Amino acid sequence: MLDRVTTVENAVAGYVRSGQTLMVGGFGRGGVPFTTLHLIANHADKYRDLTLIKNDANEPGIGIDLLLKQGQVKKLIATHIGLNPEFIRQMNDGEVECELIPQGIFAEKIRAGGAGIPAIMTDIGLGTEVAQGKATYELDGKTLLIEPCMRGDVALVCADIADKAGNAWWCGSNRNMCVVMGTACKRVIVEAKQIVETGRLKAEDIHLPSVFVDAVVPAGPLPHRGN
Amino acid sequence: MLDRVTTVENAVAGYVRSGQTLMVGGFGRGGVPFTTLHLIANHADKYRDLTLIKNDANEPGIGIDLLLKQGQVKKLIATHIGLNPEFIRQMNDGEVECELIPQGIFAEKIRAGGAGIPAIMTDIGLGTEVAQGKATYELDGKTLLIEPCMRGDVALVCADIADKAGNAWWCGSNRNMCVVMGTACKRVIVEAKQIVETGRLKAEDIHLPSVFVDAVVPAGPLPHRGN
Amino acid sequence: MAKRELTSAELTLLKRAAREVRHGMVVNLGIGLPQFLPEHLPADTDVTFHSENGFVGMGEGNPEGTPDSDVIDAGGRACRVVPGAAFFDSLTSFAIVRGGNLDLAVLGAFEVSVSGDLANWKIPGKLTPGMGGGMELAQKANHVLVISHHLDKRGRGKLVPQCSLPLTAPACVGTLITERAVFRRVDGRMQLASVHPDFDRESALEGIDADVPSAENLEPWEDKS
Amino acid sequence: MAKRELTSAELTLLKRAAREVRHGMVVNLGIGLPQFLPEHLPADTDVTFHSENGFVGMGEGNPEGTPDSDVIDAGGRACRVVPGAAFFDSLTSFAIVRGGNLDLAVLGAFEVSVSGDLANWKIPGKLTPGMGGGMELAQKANHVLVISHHLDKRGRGKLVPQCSLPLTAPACVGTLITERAVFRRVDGRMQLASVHPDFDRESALEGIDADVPSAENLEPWEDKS
Repeated sequence: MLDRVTTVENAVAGYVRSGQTLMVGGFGRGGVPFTTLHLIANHADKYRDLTLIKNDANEPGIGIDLLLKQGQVKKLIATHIGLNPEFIRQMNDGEVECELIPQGIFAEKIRAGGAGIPAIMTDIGLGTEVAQGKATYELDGKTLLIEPCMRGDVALVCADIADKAGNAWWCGSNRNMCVVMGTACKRVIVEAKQIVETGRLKAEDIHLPSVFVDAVVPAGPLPHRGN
Repeated sequence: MLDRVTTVENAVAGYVRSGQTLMVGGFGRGGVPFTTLHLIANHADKYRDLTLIKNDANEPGIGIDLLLKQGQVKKLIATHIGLNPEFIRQMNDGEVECELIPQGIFAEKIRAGGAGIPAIMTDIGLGTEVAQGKATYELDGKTLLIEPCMRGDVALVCADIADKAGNAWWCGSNRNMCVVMGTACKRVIVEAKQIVETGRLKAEDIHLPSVFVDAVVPAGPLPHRGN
Repeated sequence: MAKRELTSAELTLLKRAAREVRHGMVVNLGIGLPQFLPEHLPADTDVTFHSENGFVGMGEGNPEGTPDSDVIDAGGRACRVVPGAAFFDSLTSFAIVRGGNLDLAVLGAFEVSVSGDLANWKIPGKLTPGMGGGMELAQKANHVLVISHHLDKRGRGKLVPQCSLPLTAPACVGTLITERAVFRRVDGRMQLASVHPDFDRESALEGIDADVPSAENLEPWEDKS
Repeated sequence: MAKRELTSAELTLLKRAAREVRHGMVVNLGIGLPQFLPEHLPADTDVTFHSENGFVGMGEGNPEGTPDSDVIDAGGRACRVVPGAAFFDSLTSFAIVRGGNLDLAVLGAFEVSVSGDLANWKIPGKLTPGMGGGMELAQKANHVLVISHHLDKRGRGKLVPQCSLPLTAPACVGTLITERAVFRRVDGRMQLASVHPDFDRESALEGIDADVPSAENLEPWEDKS
């Protein structure tokens, strides 16, 4: 297996560009690639006009909020932004475009992108404003919404353990959107809290296989924990 | 957590009925619920007119071939039946109906059934006889096939380890269609080579969570191994 | 599970709501009041709690945890898991919900209409946090139980002729429980199903500006035992 | 990996096919001749083999194994895995294929048309095993390499004006390698790209009842080294 370990500087410089669509893992703080996001925020001039696909908007001062408040993001596609009142203000003031999608359908649209499924049909959101303006299809007498897949240029996720080849494993509730995002982008950067020799993870227990991964980078200390 | 361990006799008598659609795990021999199938074959008068959804037709004399040769099956939905020349003859002679689906789409249709996705769109099979007679949809100027989901009445799968609550884990290539089938049926019987106390499997490494499972039954010796 | 002092009205409705939870159920608890439900369940009721950020088998809150802990609930609070818990990703989490394996969702509400429509995710111009997993929980749980104070701060009942706020899902609420009454959707219409012994039918319908029929036989509020 | 005596023609085409495999590729090998490819790769070529029944990192055949072993390939033979291998289910296996993460599929063929159509799954009335994962491999691998004897038993070439058998996928074959020649699809049409030193252009096109253009510059058959 290839050794995909590199520095976060190399990985970001190699794959991330202004104008791209980035998928960012995490739900709450678990799975959020804080180290990679911090680097991108530290080069606010270099990485702009980004479209972010992320479950939530993080809390003020951490994670993607660093990019949001510096104006690096033109659009956020998310499911819930309730923990970031500052971003809600940005959204309501029209500073940043925000598209909200029901959480499971958000995950399914990403999965479809990763699995080569151009679109799925769903009844989720029928009879609500989520359905407005969406194409529909009649299947067996039932109206369904057509939800096209989502793909990204680069996925940024944080795993608990990765091997050098890029196989990754998540602890507890940290997995959330990370695995599916790792399947749906041209490039995948796995930030790992622990990096082990290839072959150390049990092959049956790997959550994201290395064939999806382009770079493994060590996670640094959590900036918001002051350590 | 509930204790879902029971005997294969109880599980089959409780859930399996003539006329049902059964999803059966396995690719080659791994994942095939030989003990459960053997019981159903031993009561050929009781379980008839079955529709089976299974990757392949097993080899002659084992697994679902027991049901096929006894006339318990009216239709098999599969991806590859090349290892069972006797069933190919049955199919070509019109004794049993057989529908063949590309393997990944077969898995996706089952996943859609389990995940509450009424249909997916795909380009797999376009320009081949697989596309014949199927509804299509134009998305972004591309023609796609509409593939409705598949659900079943009962899923029969064989896991390597299950805990008493029904959490299940597969070794090596035995997982194949077992997990996804376990999500897509009203009732799920997990035949397990090893049954452990609830809590013994690492929560991150469980392949099929117990909430999908109705019964855990011990796998017996492999009939075709004579042990 | 959650930390704050409950009012006596809240305790009353939580105790009544706990009676709706049956042995063996898979249950999702919305953020807020529903998170206090587990402590009111009888000790011998084996319930599996689903947390939509990625696991089943949610246990108690983890007082030693932080928002950076490896196990948090969908509201971001550190929690524990019980033996037999399983972690998975967001796909499996919502496959459980949409696939019909979630027996009960216990949710809060801004409004519930007499036809069972639910509005609990957005107050245009005021509260716009996003729907999260709420639409799927409301639309796809096998049963949706809404628990809520009977009256809002302006003295209006939760049960309304028609929701004025954006819907979470139409015709989804199976049961609404307040500290005064239980309402159930029967043939597509919410009806009064039980009244707390401290109230009469009239006060059980106080603040509700809609025609709400009563069930032929009201259920007792308390268990017979 | 597989057990049988190879003919010299087969050895020739396998050696040439091995040159198409690049360091770092993820490769799926069809049943039959393609399974002999790994032993012809240079030792320093790091290739990850995908087995569509549910893993990447397939290694050598396992002589101690049986069809009941826990690790079998898609043809049902026991095999080993290399360090870094990952097991998964059929969903992930084909997500890898359809999602664009399979760099190369090496397949056999009944017929390849001059426009790159592939027929390798069905001979109506004679051979009806089902397509298995073949359609997805043919349609979605980033590159499809077909390896085959130059002539069939009746002296006909594999390259035909139009497939007479049911298609596996249209316009999918990128490269066809026989013991006599290499053909590549350029601008939607198969053209002669390389000729084995033992043959001339005429015999490289023997049995092919179609107009097959030659590349402007033919590639050398052997590596320069």
